[in-house]
Parts: sequence; C-alpha cells; structure tokens
Amino acid sequence: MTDWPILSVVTFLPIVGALFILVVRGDDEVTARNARWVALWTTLVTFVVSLLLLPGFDAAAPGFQFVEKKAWLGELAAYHMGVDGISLPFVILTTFLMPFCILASWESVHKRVKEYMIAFLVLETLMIGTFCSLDLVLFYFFFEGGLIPMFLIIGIWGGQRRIYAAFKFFLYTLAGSVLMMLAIMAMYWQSGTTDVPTLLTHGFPSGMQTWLWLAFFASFAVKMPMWPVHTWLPDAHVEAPTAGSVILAGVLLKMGGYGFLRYSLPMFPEASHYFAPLVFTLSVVAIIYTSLVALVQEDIKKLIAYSSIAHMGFVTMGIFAMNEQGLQGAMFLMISHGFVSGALFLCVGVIYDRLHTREIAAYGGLVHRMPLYATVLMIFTMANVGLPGTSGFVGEFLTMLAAFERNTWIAFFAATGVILSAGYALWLYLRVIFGPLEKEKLKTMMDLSPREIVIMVPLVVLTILFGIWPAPILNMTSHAVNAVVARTDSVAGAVKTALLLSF
Amino acid sequence: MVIGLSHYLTVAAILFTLGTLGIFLNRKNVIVILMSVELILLAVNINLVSFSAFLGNLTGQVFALFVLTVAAAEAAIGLAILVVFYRNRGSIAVEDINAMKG
Amino acid sequence: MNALLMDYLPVVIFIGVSLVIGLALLVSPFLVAYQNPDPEKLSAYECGFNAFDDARMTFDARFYLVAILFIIFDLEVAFLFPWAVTFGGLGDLGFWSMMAFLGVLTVGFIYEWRKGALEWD
Amino acid sequence: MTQLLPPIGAVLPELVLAVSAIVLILIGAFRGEGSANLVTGLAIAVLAAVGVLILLQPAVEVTAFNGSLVVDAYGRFMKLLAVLGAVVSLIMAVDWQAREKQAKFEYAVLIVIATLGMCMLVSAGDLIALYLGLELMSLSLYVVASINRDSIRSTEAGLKYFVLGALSSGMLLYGASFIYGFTGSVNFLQIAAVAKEPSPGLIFGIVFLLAGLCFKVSAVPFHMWTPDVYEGAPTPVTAFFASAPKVAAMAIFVRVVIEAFPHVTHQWQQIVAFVSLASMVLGAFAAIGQRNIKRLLAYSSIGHMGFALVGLAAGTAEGVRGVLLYMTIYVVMTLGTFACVLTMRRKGQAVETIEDLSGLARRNPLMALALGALMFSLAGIPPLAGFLAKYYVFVAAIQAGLYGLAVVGVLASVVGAFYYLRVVKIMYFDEPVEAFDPMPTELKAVLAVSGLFTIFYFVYPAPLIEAAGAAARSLF
Amino acid sequence: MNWQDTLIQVLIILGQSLALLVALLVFIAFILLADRKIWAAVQLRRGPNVVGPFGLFQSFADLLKFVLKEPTIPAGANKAIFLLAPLVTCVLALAAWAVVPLAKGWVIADLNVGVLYIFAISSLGVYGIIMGGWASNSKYPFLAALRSAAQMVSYEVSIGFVIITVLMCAGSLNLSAIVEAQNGRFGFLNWYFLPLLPMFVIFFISALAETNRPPFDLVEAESELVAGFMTEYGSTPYLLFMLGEYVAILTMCAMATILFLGGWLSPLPFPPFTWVPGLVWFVLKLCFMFFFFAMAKAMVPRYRYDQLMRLGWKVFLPISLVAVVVVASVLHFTGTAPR
Repeated sequence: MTDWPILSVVTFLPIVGALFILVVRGDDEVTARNARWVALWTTLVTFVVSLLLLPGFDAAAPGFQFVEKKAWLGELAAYHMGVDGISLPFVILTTFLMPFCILASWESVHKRVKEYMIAFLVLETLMIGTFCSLDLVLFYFFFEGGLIPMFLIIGIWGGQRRIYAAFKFFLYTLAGSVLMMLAIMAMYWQSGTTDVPTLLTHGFPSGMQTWLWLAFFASFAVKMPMWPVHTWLPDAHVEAPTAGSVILAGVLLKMGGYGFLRYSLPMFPEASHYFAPLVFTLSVVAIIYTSLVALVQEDIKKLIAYSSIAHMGFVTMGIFAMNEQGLQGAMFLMISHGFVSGALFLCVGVIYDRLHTREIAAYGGLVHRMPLYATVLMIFTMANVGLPGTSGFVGEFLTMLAAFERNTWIAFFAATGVILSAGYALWLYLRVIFGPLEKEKLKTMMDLSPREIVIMVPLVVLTILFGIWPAPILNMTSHAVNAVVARTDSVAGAVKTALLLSF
Repeated sequence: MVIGLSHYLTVAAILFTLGTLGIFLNRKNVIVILMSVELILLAVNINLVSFSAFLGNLTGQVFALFVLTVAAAEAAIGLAILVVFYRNRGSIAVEDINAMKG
Repeated sequence: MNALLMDYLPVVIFIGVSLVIGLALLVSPFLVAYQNPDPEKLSAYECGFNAFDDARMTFDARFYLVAILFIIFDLEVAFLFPWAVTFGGLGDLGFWSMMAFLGVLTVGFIYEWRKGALEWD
Repeated sequence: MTQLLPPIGAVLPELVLAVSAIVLILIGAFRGEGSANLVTGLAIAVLAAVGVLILLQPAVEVTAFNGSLVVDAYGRFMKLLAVLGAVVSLIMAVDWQAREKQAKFEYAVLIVIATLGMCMLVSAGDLIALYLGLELMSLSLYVVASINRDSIRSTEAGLKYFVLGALSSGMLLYGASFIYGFTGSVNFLQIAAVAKEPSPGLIFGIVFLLAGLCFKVSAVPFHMWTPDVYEGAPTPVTAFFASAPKVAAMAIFVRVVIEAFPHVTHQWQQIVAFVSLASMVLGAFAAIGQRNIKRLLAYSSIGHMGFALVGLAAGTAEGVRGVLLYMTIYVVMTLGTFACVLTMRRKGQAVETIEDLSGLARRNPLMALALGALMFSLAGIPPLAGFLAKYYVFVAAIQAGLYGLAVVGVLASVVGAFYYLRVVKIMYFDEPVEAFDPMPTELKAVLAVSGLFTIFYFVYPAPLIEAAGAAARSLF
Repeated sequence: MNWQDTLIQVLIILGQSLALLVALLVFIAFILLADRKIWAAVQLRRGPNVVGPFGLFQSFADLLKFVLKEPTIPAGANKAIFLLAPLVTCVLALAAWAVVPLAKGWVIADLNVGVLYIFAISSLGVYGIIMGGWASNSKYPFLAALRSAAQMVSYEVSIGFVIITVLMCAGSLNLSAIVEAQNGRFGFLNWYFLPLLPMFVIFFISALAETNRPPFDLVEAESELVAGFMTEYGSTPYLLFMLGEYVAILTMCAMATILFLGGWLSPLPFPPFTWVPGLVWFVLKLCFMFFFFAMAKAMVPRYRYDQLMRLGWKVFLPISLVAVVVVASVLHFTGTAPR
C-alpha cells in the first residue's frame, strides 16, 4: 500500500495538465500542437498511475480502499475518496479511454484545440472524481460538474445542430440531478451526514426511501439514459465530436448505472424492491423500442446511440434483478459497452473524418478499399450484438440470466431485444461495408492510418480478451457486488418478515 | 365623542392608503407622486406620535422627528432628480417615463 | 390633552376674527363697487401688448435649488429650536453633538458655495 | 446617559467613513472639477482602510448608543462584504469615468456615504437606526443612479428608483410605526421580549416592514424597479447597486426578523418563503427573454435574492449561515460579471446586448473563460462557488422542512440555467464579432480574482464557512 | 368646565381679538401715513396733507377708494386661488399677532412655543405670494412671485439662526418669557440688542428682505416690475396684499422689539419710567423700529437680485451660522446659559 493519496493524484492529474495547457502561449499552430501532446501525455500518465491502483487493490477486502478523508465543507461534507470493486473498474475505464479520445481528435479537431484539450482534461478529472468520491456532496460536485465541459464540447466542436443538442443535454441532465441534490440534502437532514460508507448502512425510513429513490432515479435515469427520458442522447451523440461521443457513451452513461449500484440499491433497498417492476418495465420498453428505432436510423451515430440506450436497458434490468448475476452482468456490460461503444464511435469517426457525413446511405462496399477497417468494425459490431467470444456477450448473458430468475417474461422480451440488436447492427454493417463500391468519393478512401491502428488495436484486444476471459473484471467486482446484494436481500427479507408479522 | 387611539390610526391609515393609491393610480404628474410620498410619511408620523402619546413614551416622537428630517432630505433629492429628468426629457408626465421597457 | 387644546383656542378664535375681517374687505367691492368688465380689461398685463405666449412657462431651475436649500436649512433651524431652548441643561454631550451637526451642515454649505449653487448672475 | 457615548473602537469604521466623507467633500469642493481622480483614489483608500478596521475589530459583541448600534460577528461579516462591494465597484468606476468623461468627485463621496449608511444599517439595533441607515444609503443611491445628469436613461433610472424607493421607505416606516405601537419599543431585543404572541397589529407591522425591506433587496413582488434601474443607471453604478446595497439590505432583513421576531417565526416565515419563492421563479422566467445584459443581470439578481431568502425562510442559524455565504459568493460573482459588462465597449462606445458577446471566446479567451465560469456559477453548477452557495441555503431549507420551497427553488435554478447557458453559448458557440476595446488593468484584476474565486472556491471553503457560521451564531 | 363657562371664555377671547385687530389695523393706517410722511420728509416733500389735518385721514380715504374700485379678475386666472391668495397673505400676517405680548399678560394666546408659531406663520406667507403670482396667469406676476418667494425663504434662514441665538440666551420659546429674561437691573443695557448687536443688525436687514421692503423691494418695484406678483390685482384684493405686507412689517418690528429691545420693559428700570404702562413702551419701541424701516426705504438704493441673493446666502447665512456657534460656545464655556 502506498501512503500518498493516489486517488487524488489520479483525479486531479488531468487538471494539472489542463492548467499547463492554459498557460502555454504562442501562435495557434504551435499551441495546438503543444496542447495535443500535453493532453496525450497527461492522459497517458494518468492511465499509468491509475493502473498502480490495481496491484494495491484487494478485491476480497470489504469496504473501500485507498481511502482519503479530509475536512472540506465544515460539518456538511468531507473530502472523502475511496474505491471498491464497483468503482475501480470505472476509474480504469475512464483513464483508459481518455488517451483514445485525445488521439481520435488529433486531426479531426482543428479549431480551438487548446480549449478542446482543456475541456477534455477537466472532464476526465470530474469523471474520475465521480467514481472515487465517497461523500454525496462531493459526488454531486463531480457528477454535475461534468456537464460544463461536455456542454462546451458538444456546443463548440459539434455538428450542425450542436447548440440545440448541447442545451438539451445540459438542461435534461441538470433537471434530473437537482432533484438528486434535494434528496442528498434530505438525507443529510435525516442522517446527519453525507458520508457514503455511513449512509450505506444507515437505513432510511421506508416512506422517505420512496421519495429519495425517486429523486435519485430522476437523475440517474436521465443520465443512463432510460426510456422515456433518453431523447437527449441521440441528439448529443449525433452532434458531439467523435471523442465526445466516445466519452459520452463510454463513461458518462455509466454514471447512471454506477449511481444505481452505489446509491439507489444499498441506500434505499426497500424502495428499490418496490420500484423494481417499474424499472423492469422501462428497461424492457427501452430495449425493444430503441432497438426498433435503431433499425430505421439513417445516421450511423444515431443508430449507435439508440443501441447504447438499448444496452443500458440491459444494465438497468440487471441491476434491478438484484441478484449476483444481475449486478455482475450489469457491471460487466457497462465496462464492456464502455470500450465497445467507444470503439464504435471511433470507427464512425474514422470514416467521418474522410467523408464528413454519417449517413448510412452515403457508404457501401468499404470492404474493397478498407479491409482493415472492415475487420475492426466487424469485431466491434459483433461485440455490440453480444456474440459469444466477445466481451459484449458476457454481460448480456449474465443480465438475461438474472432477469430470468426474477421474471421469465422480462427475460423473454429482453431476448427479443438481443435479436433486434443483431438485426440493426448487422444490417448497418452490411450497408456500410459490403455491397458494390459505387460511390465516387468512396473510391479514394484510405484504410486505417497508423495512428488509427494504434487506437484500434488495444480496443480489439480487450474486446476479445474479456470475451473469452472475463474473470479479471468479475473477480474485481464480485465482492463488492455481493455486499450490495446481501444488503438488499437482508432488507427484502426483513420487509417480508415485517409483512408476515403484521398479518 | 372621545377621540382615542383608533381614530388617529384610522386617519393615518386613510392617509397612507391615499398616498399609496396616489402613487399607483396617478397617471399625470410626477410631482403628485412626490406629494403622495409625503402623505405616506405624514401618515407614519401621525401613527408614531399617537402611539407615543398613547404609550406615554417619547421614543415615537423622537422617531417622528427623524422621519421629518429624512423626509425633507428625501423631498429635496427627489425634486432635484425630477428637475434633472425634466431638463433631459422635457416632461414630467408619468407616461413619459418610458425610456426603458421590458 | 384638553389643556393643550385650550391653549390654542385663542389662536383659533383670533385667526377666525381676522379671517372675517379679511373676507369682509375682500367681498365689499363686489357688493358696492361699479363693475363693467370687458376683454381688454380682463387680459393679462404685458406692457400693453397682447400676451406673447403662455404664462405657464418654464423657469430657472435655480428657484428649485433655493427651495431645496431652504428646506434643508430650515429643517436645521427646526432642530436647533428645541436644542437652543434646553441648551443650559444639555451639558457637554448636547453641545458637542450640535456642534458636530452644525459642522456637517457647514460642510454641505461650503460644498454648495464652491459648486456655485449660490451664484445668481 | 453614560451609555450614550459609544466605545470608540466599536464605531470606528463608521466614524472613519463619516469623517472621510466630509473631508473628501471639502477636498473636492476646494480643488474643483479636476479632483475626481484624487478623491476617488482617496475614497478607495478609505474604504479599504475601513475594511481592515472591521477585520481588526475584536471578536466581541458590543452595543453602542443605548443599543441603537450592535457590533457583532454578524455585523462585521456583512459590513466587510458591503465595504468590499463598495470598494471594488468604485475601483471599477475609475476607468469608466475617464472614458465617458463623467469624472465627478461626488460619485466617490456618495459611495462613501452610502457605505456609511450600509454600515449603520447592518449594525442597526433598533428601528430608528435601521431607518436612518437605510435612508442614508438610499438617498445616496438615488443620486448615484442619476449621476449622469445629461442622460435620459440615467435620470429616469434615478427617478424610478427614487419614487419606488421612497414608497418602500414609507411602507417600511408604516410597518415600523405599528411595531413600535404594539410593542412599545423600537429596540429589536426589547421588541423580541414583548412580542411573544402574534397580534394583528404586530403582524400588520411586520408585513409592512418586510414589504419595505423586500423593495430594498429587490424581491418579488417589489422588484419592479430593478430591471429599469439596472439598465438605466451607468454601468459602474449598476455594479455597485448589484453588490453592496443588496448585502446591506439583506443583512438588516435577516437581523430584523431573527432578532426582533424570534417568537413569531411562523408569521414572517410564511412571508419570506412566499417572497423567496416568487423571486426565484420570476427571476428565472423573466430573464429568459432579455437581450440587454444589464437587464438580464437585474432579473438574475432578483432570482438570487430569492435564493438567499430561502436560507432566511428556514429561520435557523444554518439558514442564516447559508444567507451569509450566499451573499458573499453572490457579491463576488456579481462584481466579476460587471467587470465584464464594463469591458463591453467598442470604439469607446458602450454596448449592452448579450449578442455583443458573440464569439468572445475567440477574441478574448481568458475573459470568456472567466465570464463563462461566472455564468455557470450563477446558474449554480458544481464545482463552482455558486453551487455551494445554493447548497447551503437549500440544506437549511430542507432541515426546516420547507420541501416545497426547496423543490421549486431547484427547478427555478434549472430554468435559470437556461439563460446563463445562453450567454455561454453566445460567447463560445457563435461567430465572433468585432473585438472590444482593451480591458483596463483594474477590471482585469477584478475579473481575475472573481473568476479564480468562483472556480477554486471549492478547494478550500472552510475559512469562509467558519466565519459565516460564527457570524450567524452571533445572531441567535 | 361646563359649557357656559366655555362660552363666556370664548366671548372674552373674541372681544380681545377684535379689540387687538381693530387697534392693529387703525395703527397700521397711521403707520402707513407715517411711512409716506417720513419718505416725503427725506425727499423734502410734504407727503399726504390734504385729507384731514396733516393728512391724518389719508389712509382711511385710501381704504374707501379701494373698496369702491372695480374688482377685476383676469380672464385666464384661476378665480378661487386668485381671490384666496390675498386673503391668505393678510390673514396669516394678522394671525401672527395672536401670540405677541403687548405688555405683561397682554397677549391673546400665551403659547409656550410662541417664537415657533410666529416663525411658522410667517413662513406660510410665501404661499399667498406664490398663489397670487400663479393664479394671475400672467408672466410678470408669476416670475415676480417666484423671485419673491426665493427671496423670502433665503432670508428666513438667517432670521431663524438669529432667533436661535436669542433663544439660547433666553432659554424659552415663550415670547413673554423672552421679554422677562431681558429684565434686569441695568434696564436697556440688559436687553439682548447689546450682547447680540450683530444679530440685531442681521435681523433688521433680513426683516427688510423678508417683508419685501426697500431696499429689497425689487420684486414689487412699481416702476420697473409693475408691482410684481400683484400686477393683476386691484381693489381690495390688492389692499389685502398691502395690508398683509404692512402687518408683516409690524410683526417684524414687534419681533425685533421682543427679541432684542426688551418688549414692554422700561428702558430705565426705575420710576418714573416704570410707572409708564408697558404697552406704551412697547408701542414706542415698535414705532422706533418702524422708523428705521421707513428710513431704510427712503435712503438706501435698491439692490440687484443677484446682490440680494448673495447677501442672503453668502453673507448673512454664514455669519449667523458662526454666530450661533459663538454664542453657544460662550454660553457653554462660561456656564452662563439659562437652565
């Protein structure tokens, strides 16, 4: 174990990089180049430092590790950081994805590179902080703070309707999370603390739990996003620059799932049981409806966006199955989706950079000119569909299993979703990659550049690696997940006993 | 008829209401508004003095004296501003105070 | 209360009487004097010309200034009255308080003077 | 009689202000029109010195003039804040005066006098001192609003402010007269000792008193003057209006209800809660359509006063602490924002619409960054200071069981976020227009300090929180 | 007290008031004559000498003439205010006399705040002038009214300060008490005009200005400004203005007498002078003061308006302000202030 505050270092290292970029002066060309390099190195170093967490992490130990606690907002909140099996994978995922984002924007972003890099680095800090914070207020700080850089990323470097998308993204998310803020305050009032480890075992009165759960749900559901508050996501994805989409799909969406796992389930177990049917319903609707919507999309990014929503449906379904498989599956699916969807957006970025359109109809027969690209995209498409042997499979399978345990019908509908997802994903692949190479513009398309290959290779490796050997992640999460399950089960048992006694 | 506290208060209340209405209903002249303000302060002073007499404690009258003073200063400043405004706008009709809308 | 009012009763009566006298004087010519108005007689006096423009014209803002200055100084005098009357019993505090007050007022006065508020040229 | 003479240390800041105001007038009067810079400089020095004096005052509660003035931790905190607002807005006026050829030494003197009024107001221990402080402040403000004598808008702003301000003073006084009549005292503590039961007359008085105070803090439904005055008054004046007087008025608002009416909490709580609610909602919705940035900020300030009042509605020490923190952060943010507004001039001509900020991020990235941070902070987005401000008041509201208020409040803040975002959008997303004239150093400094405070406040908030906590406790 | 007693008391006061007013008006009739005579004498003329012996009944003839003149009200005038203005001027001027003590106990209403009352009532006099000037709906009267009002209020301030100095010495607002405070072993040497001589001078000059008397009569200068605010007036409305003015002059004389010249007190505090009734001394002093008023009119050239305002604001006001401080300091530090 190290004595130095490694979590804080990981969290705030990107800020240091950002400040560094901020003070760099000079003409546009030079600053842009410097900004890129500084950002890349910062993210890489952050990633490496975050990897240092792994050897020190004891997956079997109870509670949180690498804990740091300092006085902060007086009696209201403390600076309390720490990770457990649930949050650590997300931290690594974030630090892992960031260098790719920087690389992906290497050439596609030309204007205001400096600001762009600063925004990304700040965003990274906020994302890591979200996963590491062990204090509700601190959590909210990071959680909500992420809106600002993301708003700017979409709004400045986005596509045609970027302003609309940015506003929609911002206001939707904000509206959801302010309710959570109120809930946090109410929790503080009721329990006298905002310290997460304390609150995890606090046990709120059931009546209050309902309201608190709903308030948290409002925030996380928007963030996830769950049907019917998902409409901001396709817009945001379509308009965001490639790297923005990657981060959005890869990390930001996971915050909702993480929130459910970290807060909703263990803190409001009774309410979670009570509302589980609602979540199941919404999840199933999301899976089927968004899959159907995805089928008819003309825009590649929009299609992937809808597919993300569908996948998040699996995640919520798994989480609210509230058994080990469900939670494990959800965790795994989130991690896997994190880099798979990120990779998909990167793939879209590759062709978008060349042709500057995302319309499916504009492509076709790319396999003839870009065999390498076709291969890579196929791997990710398969992973997205959930083909065995890819990382997508493990998570979906586990969540389905869990849902089956709870309710056959849900599992049935979810399975329909899997089929649908295979449909739209493969059809997309078909339309883009195969077929005759007719369009003039496509005939001069270049295959993956070395930089793009560097980006793609690690993702491909991970996708396949976790597909056949999911143990590293599952081992890491299992203990923490079991603790959550135990907590919800005990309460469920208690509730049942209480009900029985009352009769 | 014995004139008691309530009578004074009623008179003051009537004056106060007149003053307030004068400010809000007056559509003609800003000077009328200034006069309405004075009316309100007059109502206050009646209140203070009658309370003071009724309670047998001098604080109210001291207060009233302060109010008088400040009212004079206020009137002076109000008039000054009004004169400056008139010089710029050429009118002191209430409906002409409309350079800013929204 | 009543005693206080009784003090003022003579004043009221006195004013009443003078009002009667004044009214009598005012009304008497309307009763006894010869009256034969014509438009020329009733027009405003303007050195024999017809009136050039409306009499309700604007006038110098300095009149306002004088009015404002008067309000301020007259009020100061109003404060001085009770102070002067009870001067002997006020002691050091009363003396110095009023001196401070007068000092502040003097500053205001000097300011007006320097700003030219007292110029009539 | 012995109590009449004050402990000189306790009232030293006020004394210094009063004496310097007089000296400055004399300097100005004798040195003539050219003395504006000298007097302004001296006024800044005096205000800064007064700030230091307040800081150095021992942390004990002292009453002076038979309880008319109370110098406690709360008063010191708010005074310091008011003086800060005054001195910074005066600094920001220097360049403006030079450019608009509006160099008048009276401006600085009036600011000093207004500050004196504010200090009295904040420390007022009875209704008379309250009234005198309030009027000393307000009368200076009326004049300051119309300081640009040759501008229709400035004089109109002054006139409007005067009329409504005078009305509000009248209402406040009318309320005060009833409170005096029904409790037999004007001293807050004595009122509190008598006013154990809500009687109709007392409630009547409280309603009017609070109505008058609401005017001064520009809370709905007495906010009508704010947009016009903000828009019409010269910009440095608006900056001043938005900062220091708000602090002082809010300070006395809190002091009156907490100190004088602790036993009739329920009665004033309802009023404050309603006013706060209405202000938050109106501030959020009415600002959406505004194009003039000063008007926008006017509605924004209405909304912010609503948020601050949420803390007061809670009526607890935590709530008051929330108010204090809110006002502190609000003042810093506002001053920074106005530093930007003051910079908005092209070819020597001031421009005021938010469209004029188009593409600011390209032309002046640092200013855009600072203003953007301020906007997000005003919207209450973490991790910026504005979020913490809101957090503290809402926590207090929740603790006091004011759920409805809290819910409406946060929803209003979402609506409000929309128009702050619009400013950010214009700065960052829109195409650049012509650049502004170069920014004077002092504005740069103000903006930098304010921006840095806003962004990095969360790093080490403890000292301010503790100070505010101590200040709030001194009221209870 | 039952209603009969009240009634009797009211009747008594009524009688006293009537007596005082009639006496005052008659007195004014002769004072007017004296004014003209003195003026004439200075200019080596005879003055009015046709009506009655030495023209003694001249004023009564004038009265008759005024009453019989045609009262005109200008077409554009505001009738009610036009007629109200002279009435207000005259009645207010007369009203001041309710508190003036003619001799020990000879006063209609012995108010505690007599000085304040006179001060207030004479301040109100401005209203009559403004009303008259405005209601005439004519340019010259309007301007003259404004100037006149400005002049009156300007000098009222210094009068106020002067009165303050007297009050500090006397320690009372009651006019009788102020007179009594000047009673002492050294007779007229005890009167305030001596220690407060500068104040007395300022008071006198301010009184001239306050009452629009020459040399400060420029607002009603008959030849240049066609009688100022009274231009449109004729008949008894004009008479009432004139009457008001002379009553105000007498009031000022009375004030000077009471404040500085020991009121009804005998100048030499020993018989046979003390046998003379106080009323006589009072009237004599009044006449003495009026003589100065008349002489000023006869001898001093008229001021320009800016000179007039400068004198008021830049000379008298500072001097009287300083005087207040000086008097207060002297009284305070010598411990001679009345308790």
